[in-house]
Amino acid sequence: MKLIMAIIKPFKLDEVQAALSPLGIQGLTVSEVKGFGRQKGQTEIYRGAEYQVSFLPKIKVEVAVKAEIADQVVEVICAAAKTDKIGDGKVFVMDIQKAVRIRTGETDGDAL
Amino acid sequence: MKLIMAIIKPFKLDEVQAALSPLGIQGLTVSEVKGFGRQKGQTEIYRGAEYQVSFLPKIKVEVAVKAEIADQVVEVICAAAKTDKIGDGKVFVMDIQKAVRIRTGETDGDAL
Amino acid sequence: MKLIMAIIKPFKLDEVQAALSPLGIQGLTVSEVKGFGRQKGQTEIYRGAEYQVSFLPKIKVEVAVKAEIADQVVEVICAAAKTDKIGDGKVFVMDIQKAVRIRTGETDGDAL
Amino acid sequence: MTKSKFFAVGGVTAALALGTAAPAHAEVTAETAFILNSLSFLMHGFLVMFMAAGFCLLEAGLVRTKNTSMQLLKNIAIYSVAGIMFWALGYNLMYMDVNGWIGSFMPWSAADPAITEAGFDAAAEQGYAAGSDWFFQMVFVAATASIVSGTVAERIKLWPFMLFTVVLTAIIYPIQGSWTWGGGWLTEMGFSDFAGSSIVHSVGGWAALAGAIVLGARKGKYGPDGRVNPIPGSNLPLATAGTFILWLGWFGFNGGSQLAMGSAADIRDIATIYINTNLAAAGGAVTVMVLTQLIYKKVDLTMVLNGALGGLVSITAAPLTPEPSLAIIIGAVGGVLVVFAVPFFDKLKIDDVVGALPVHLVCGIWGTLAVPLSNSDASFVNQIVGIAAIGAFTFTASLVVWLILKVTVGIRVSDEEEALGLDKTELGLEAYPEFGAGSTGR
Amino acid sequence: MTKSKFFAVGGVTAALALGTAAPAHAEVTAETAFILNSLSFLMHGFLVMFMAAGFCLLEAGLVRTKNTSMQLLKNIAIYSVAGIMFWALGYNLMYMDVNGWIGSFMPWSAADPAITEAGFDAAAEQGYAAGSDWFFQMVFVAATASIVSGTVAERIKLWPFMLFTVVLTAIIYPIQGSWTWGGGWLTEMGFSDFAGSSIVHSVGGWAALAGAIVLGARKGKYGPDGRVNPIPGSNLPLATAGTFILWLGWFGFNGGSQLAMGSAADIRDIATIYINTNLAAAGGAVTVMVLTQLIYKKVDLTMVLNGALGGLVSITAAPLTPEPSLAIIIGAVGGVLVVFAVPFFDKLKIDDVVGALPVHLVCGIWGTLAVPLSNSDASFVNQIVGIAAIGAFTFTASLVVWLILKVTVGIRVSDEEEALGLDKTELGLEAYPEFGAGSTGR
Amino acid sequence: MTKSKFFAVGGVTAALALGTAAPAHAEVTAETAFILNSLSFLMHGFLVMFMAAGFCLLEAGLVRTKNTSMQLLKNIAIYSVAGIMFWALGYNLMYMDVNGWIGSFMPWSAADPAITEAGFDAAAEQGYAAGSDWFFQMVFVAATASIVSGTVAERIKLWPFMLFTVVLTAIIYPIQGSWTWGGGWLTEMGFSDFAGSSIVHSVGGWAALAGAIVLGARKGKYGPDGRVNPIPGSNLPLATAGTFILWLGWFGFNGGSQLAMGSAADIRDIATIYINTNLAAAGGAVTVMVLTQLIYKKVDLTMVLNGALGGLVSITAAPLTPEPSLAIIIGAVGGVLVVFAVPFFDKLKIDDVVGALPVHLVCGIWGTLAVPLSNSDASFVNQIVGIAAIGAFTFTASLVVWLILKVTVGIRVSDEEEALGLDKTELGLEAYPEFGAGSTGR
Ligand SMILES: Nc1ncnc2c1ncn2[C@@H]1O[C@H](COP(=O)(O)OP(=O)(O)O)[C@@H](O)[C@H]1O
Ligand SMILES: Nc1ncnc2c1ncn2[C@@H]1O[C@H](COP(=O)(O)OP(=O)(O)O)[C@@H](O)[C@H]1O
Ligand SMILES: Nc1ncnc2c1ncn2[C@@H]1O[C@H](COP(=O)(O)OP(=O)(O)O)[C@@H](O)[C@H]1O
Repeated sequence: MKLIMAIIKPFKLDEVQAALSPLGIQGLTVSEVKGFGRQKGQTEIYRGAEYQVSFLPKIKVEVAVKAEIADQVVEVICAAAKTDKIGDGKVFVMDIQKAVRIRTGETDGDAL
Repeated sequence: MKLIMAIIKPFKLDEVQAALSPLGIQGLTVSEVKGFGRQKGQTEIYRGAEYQVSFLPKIKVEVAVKAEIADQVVEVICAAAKTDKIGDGKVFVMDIQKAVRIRTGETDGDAL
Repeated sequence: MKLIMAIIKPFKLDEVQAALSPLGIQGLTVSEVKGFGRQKGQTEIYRGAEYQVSFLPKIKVEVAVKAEIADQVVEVICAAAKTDKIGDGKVFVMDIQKAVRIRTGETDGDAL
Repeated sequence: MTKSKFFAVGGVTAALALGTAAPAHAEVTAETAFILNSLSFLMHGFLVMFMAAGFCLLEAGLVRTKNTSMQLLKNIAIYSVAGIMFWALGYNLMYMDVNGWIGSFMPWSAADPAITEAGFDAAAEQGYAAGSDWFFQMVFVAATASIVSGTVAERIKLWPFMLFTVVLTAIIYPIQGSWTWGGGWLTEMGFSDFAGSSIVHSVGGWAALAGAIVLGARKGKYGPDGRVNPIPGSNLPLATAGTFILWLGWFGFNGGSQLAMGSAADIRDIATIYINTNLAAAGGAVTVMVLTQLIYKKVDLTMVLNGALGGLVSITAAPLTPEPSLAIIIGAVGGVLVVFAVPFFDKLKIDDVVGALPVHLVCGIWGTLAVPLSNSDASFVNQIVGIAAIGAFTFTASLVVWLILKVTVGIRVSDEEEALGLDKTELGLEAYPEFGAGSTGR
Repeated sequence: MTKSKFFAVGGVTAALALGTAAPAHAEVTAETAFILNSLSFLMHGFLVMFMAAGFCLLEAGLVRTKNTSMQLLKNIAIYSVAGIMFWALGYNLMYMDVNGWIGSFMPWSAADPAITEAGFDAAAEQGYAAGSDWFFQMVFVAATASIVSGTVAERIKLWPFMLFTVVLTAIIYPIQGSWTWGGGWLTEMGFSDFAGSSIVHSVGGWAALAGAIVLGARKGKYGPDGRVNPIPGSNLPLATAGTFILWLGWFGFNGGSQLAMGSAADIRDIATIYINTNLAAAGGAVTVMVLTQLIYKKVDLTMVLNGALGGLVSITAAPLTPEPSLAIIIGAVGGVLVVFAVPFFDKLKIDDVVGALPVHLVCGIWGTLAVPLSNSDASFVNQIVGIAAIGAFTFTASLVVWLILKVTVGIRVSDEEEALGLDKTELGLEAYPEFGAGSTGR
Repeated sequence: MTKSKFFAVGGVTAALALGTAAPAHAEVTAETAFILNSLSFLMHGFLVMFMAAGFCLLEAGLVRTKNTSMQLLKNIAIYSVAGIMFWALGYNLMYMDVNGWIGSFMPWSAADPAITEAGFDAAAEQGYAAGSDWFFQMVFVAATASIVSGTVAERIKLWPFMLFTVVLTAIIYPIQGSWTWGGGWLTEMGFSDFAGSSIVHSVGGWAALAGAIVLGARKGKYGPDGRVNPIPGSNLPLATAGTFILWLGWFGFNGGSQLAMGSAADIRDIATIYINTNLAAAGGAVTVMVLTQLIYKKVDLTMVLNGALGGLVSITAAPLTPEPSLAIIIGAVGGVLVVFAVPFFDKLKIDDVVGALPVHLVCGIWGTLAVPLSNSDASFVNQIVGIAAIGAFTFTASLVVWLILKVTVGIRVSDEEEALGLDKTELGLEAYPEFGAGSTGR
């Protein structure tokens, strides 16, 4: 199994989630994060002093999937999250050794 | 070493934490996340219009442990977090190559 | 590639970020977490009743880097985040199988 | 007698008349009456002024976090601009030498013939300080403008909105106001609107409706299939605090519209107005609680807030004449209207962020229509003519202004700006920069 | 002289008497006095009305995020219901033809004999507009009901709570109120409670105490070992804003209870009341600051807020007669009581979410007991009899109502609903939907 | 005539004089005037009291989340302490037997010669209840103290700050106040400051300036290279609500400073004051909107709030005499000053968290200087002497007190405490414990 962790623009969440359904993905976990990257925040002025907003709001999506569909999931996420503008984010793929569904005790593939 | 990442119901956090102490686990890290899954949120009505709450509040617990107790830790978490109702969450286990305690520079097993 | 996950004290974030620039690291992702560990929160009193604050605010920094600089990055983070007081936090290193930059589709090393 | 703002210094006249007939020391002297009448304007005026804060918090609580700073800014700007424009133009257009349809074009200047070098002259024509009346009328126009900002929130550009506010407060509101409170043709005809269910509230509603139509709905509010996607307000304590402040301010709004406090009869009337105002609001709130429980199985706090305000707007056209029981009923009907009008406007895809149309437009019309129920001097026909005339003029004039603004400077931010929120794109300032910034998926 | 609400239109009478004896033009005419007395009711009444907002924000700030919307809703609902019930039943039960123990069962209807067809009749029996008095009394009963909602927060069902509010405002409060302010047996006996330390505040406290006992503590508040687990309030700016609003409103609460403003002596007394009210609140707040610093090594803001309110409640039974220094002391003792009563109720496992019992019940009793310190017409024995009678009646009646509600419709939400929060389960509406939703571990 | 608080019971005198000359029943009787004058103090006084809540919310909204509880606590503590100290010492030091430079050392005690056993005595020297005046003056001193807390926020220790407040309200403010409003040497010289642009606002500003200098800037506010690092306020709805409350309270602040309401001329003047106060605030707010748009390409809400307040402070020295157009201009200049003074103080590395120096100090000076523009009794030279004398005394005295506190008990928290936030380290209580706690990187 793989854990796919995607950092995306916040307003793209609904599209990403919608795009994953057809692949049979029934669950995912989302958190609010701040991203620092090539995309620079606007220079803002507060009470006459300029400052650079370096951390921008992003959404982190974590979804555990069977290894065989991992590549496809990554592609789908990228397609859905893309705006072609800087700051669209990244997708990282990691190994999961084990997964358990707490309610039933099912493990691995069945737990997802 | 293993990183155990558990997505649980928020009100189960205290019980999970309490259950881990006897195993000698002295640290863990918690974040607020929103989960999408089989458990559907209530249908709510706001100003006369219905909507589905699809993201439900969950807590993500991350705890790094020595490989040998990983299975036990997973079991304990599952037992403590279980309500037998849909939406109880998942536990994922991943490999950690290296761990460092920032304060002392201790590494790996000693760092946990 | 490696995913380096550091749990640090919140007010150390700016220093950690500044220390990483010289290594050519151009992006990282940050989240607010609560940490439970050896560092105990103050005993607080609210309306005449004592309680222990067991979860303390921490910042989680996640940064994906090429494997060859992983050790160096860990060292730099530790140096920048250190206050020598309990609760300075941990750094964990994990494997990443794959990384994609959503905007361009670049993968792995190029995606970071 | 129809209580129009133009004629209603009856209390003073009564006191003066009494001055000669009544037993010594029972009556109010002319100067004391002058003071008390003016005090009523000032005291009730500062209560109405506080309604600006009420509108501000109500609206700031019902928009999303990312548009909150903008909503705050617009509300303090509205109140500021309204005051300046009403001085520069509005007051005299509404009250000075009204020829039936319009007053004069010139800034207001205070003049108090009653106070001469030799002291107070009881024979001078007015029973109150001119400035106190100006102050009281000024805070009313600010209320009208505040209504608009709630409806068009979360997608309108700042400066075009401010331009609309200038026109509304300097020209549109005063012109229609002159027809009734300025002693113009509607008053002559017999139209009755004691404190402004139509003249203030539905006027704000009509201007807002025109704006909402020209502007279009927020992105994502209505699905392609006609589905309504609720967009919950971000801070309900703010919205509730705003509602309580508005409720408080309404004692000034309706009570001060008695326009006199210098006789026993006047203060008795003001007391009655307070009571009816309060009972109508209570009736509106309780009705919405019960109705939303019955219809939706859950009470909707935001609708209850709207319900209290709907009750207040409903009683505003005739807060003096109803019995307490009728006041409760008038407010309760307002509550019912709110419950049904909110989804109704959604069905029309008219996106009204804070519910200003149900509250101010719909209940404003209802309140004006309800006047004959308790006031035999009013007739349904006259009321309908007044409602229609005011509505037609205000809606048309507003529509023209909105359209001109749309084709010239543009009134709506880009889709991306809307997605990011006006706070970041228009102001560069978050309302709560330390949390809530990257709220999930919104 | 004991200042009871029933007798205290002395100012007017005095002015009228003066009317014949004093030098010409020095006195206040009867009609002017009528206006000023009524104005006092209305102005002070709107200040007390605003206390509803104060209670609302205070309570909304001291509950957890997940129960905030519910607390907002309950507070606006209480104020609405109280107004309607006091019209439908309460006022006449309290003030109309009181036979010593109870008044009449019928809705209130305004009647102002003082104002006849022929104008103002100085010989008519009342010195103020009947409606202004009704308004002032109505806002008092709303305050009583608001006290209860804070104590029983975070676990009570909405509708049973509303039913209790109906009974409290329509029946329980008015009946005991008739004993003193309605001129009943307690007034005859010589019990003195100027503005309601007992009649309003401890009555709210007794009703809340009964509710808290029947309802039980919030889950997790008390550990099995008797440990108290603090549950911090979620929004202290709201709680502080609420406290300031209550403090402001208290000038109306105590100042208006002079019941007259139509003579120099009355306005002087009102000024004294303002001063003492303010100093007692200040004394309470400062005392709690110092005490919590000494005892706990840290100042507890929520206790300081309670301390200011405790000072206010303490002075309420006699805000006119103390010297400034005594007012500070009375308030300071109130502060001390708050500091010790908060943990005391926790020791009894009586879970009072906002500290309403220490503030309103304990300080209400203290304030009533303290009357003889400055008022030689009052005696400790009479005060104790009054406190006990009011307490016994209110507590018993409330207990019965709560128990009936418990066994019939049930008053407490399920454990799961409590864990999820009332906002989601009872209202389906979060107070801050964009953040704070899934707050760590709560 | 220069309207000093000392002399300005002209209305009453006028009315009394009139009493003999004017036609029967046209004038106000002495007792009625007494009531109305006192009522003005009380009503306007409660509005000013509410400003304490305004300052509290404004400041709580402009600090970071981690220092919010502390700011709330300090504001309620200031208001409490100010009231007690002004009774214990301040009032008599300011108003009792002022020898030109200072009054008497003793607690205030009410005495109302006007009301004797025999009733109201029109010949007694004062035209109002002594207590009503005390109340009104007391709320002013609280405002002065509130100004300081905003500037020194986020780094000062609680108790040393409270000690400073004690000295400021008991000694520093009253002494300089005696020079003008106590009838001392500045009044004799011809200095004019109607409602306290200098006496209240710039005094607060000077005390704050001394504090900011002794205390130093917040860590991280100024980079080593002289860079200014903005530290955004955490809750702009609170800050905006606070500003609206201050605006409301200002009608009391300026209107009540007429010191009389017992004649037609007085109420006319109060009306004029309300109008000018409102227009100046509007002028300030609108000017800042336009200016920040032009200079920074984005409107800065926090500056607009400061601008409205700057306009209010600017008009405070002469709210009665300007024409409406001049009032707008005076306020607008206040707005311009705010826009340029905010970065100016930053350039000097004087860290003023909420902008109290631009608003209260700079605009206070400007407002005092502007008096001769509309008031021919005032001269620029006299105004400058007054500004300088008040400034020199207040700044020096404050500096000494701050320095003594610094070297004895210490006034600043440790760097670590500052980083963690005062709420946790000094109070052990978070303002919003369920969210915002570990805000990113701050
Ligand atoms: N090396 C990295 N490790 C972790 N997160 C990263 C890394 N680089 C970028 N990110 C995340 O991706 C987001 C987008 O990256 P950025 O460089 O701004 O633009 P782009 O996605 O177009 O390359 C950042 O805001 C950050 O959250
Ligand atoms: N494939 C997945 N990857 C990541 N998180 C998941 C995945 N599936 C479920 N989750 C998380 O687990 C939570 C519970 O899952 P859900 O399907 O609702 O019920 P259950 O735990 O009973 O299977 C979800 O809210 C989500 O946070
Ligand atoms: N085993 C663990 N797994 C995950 N996070 C941990 C673990 N142990 C500690 N942490 C995190 O590191 C933080 C600091 O740990 P703590 O034991 O308090 O002090 P120190 O860093 O000095 O060892 C904790 O607050 C927690 O967030």
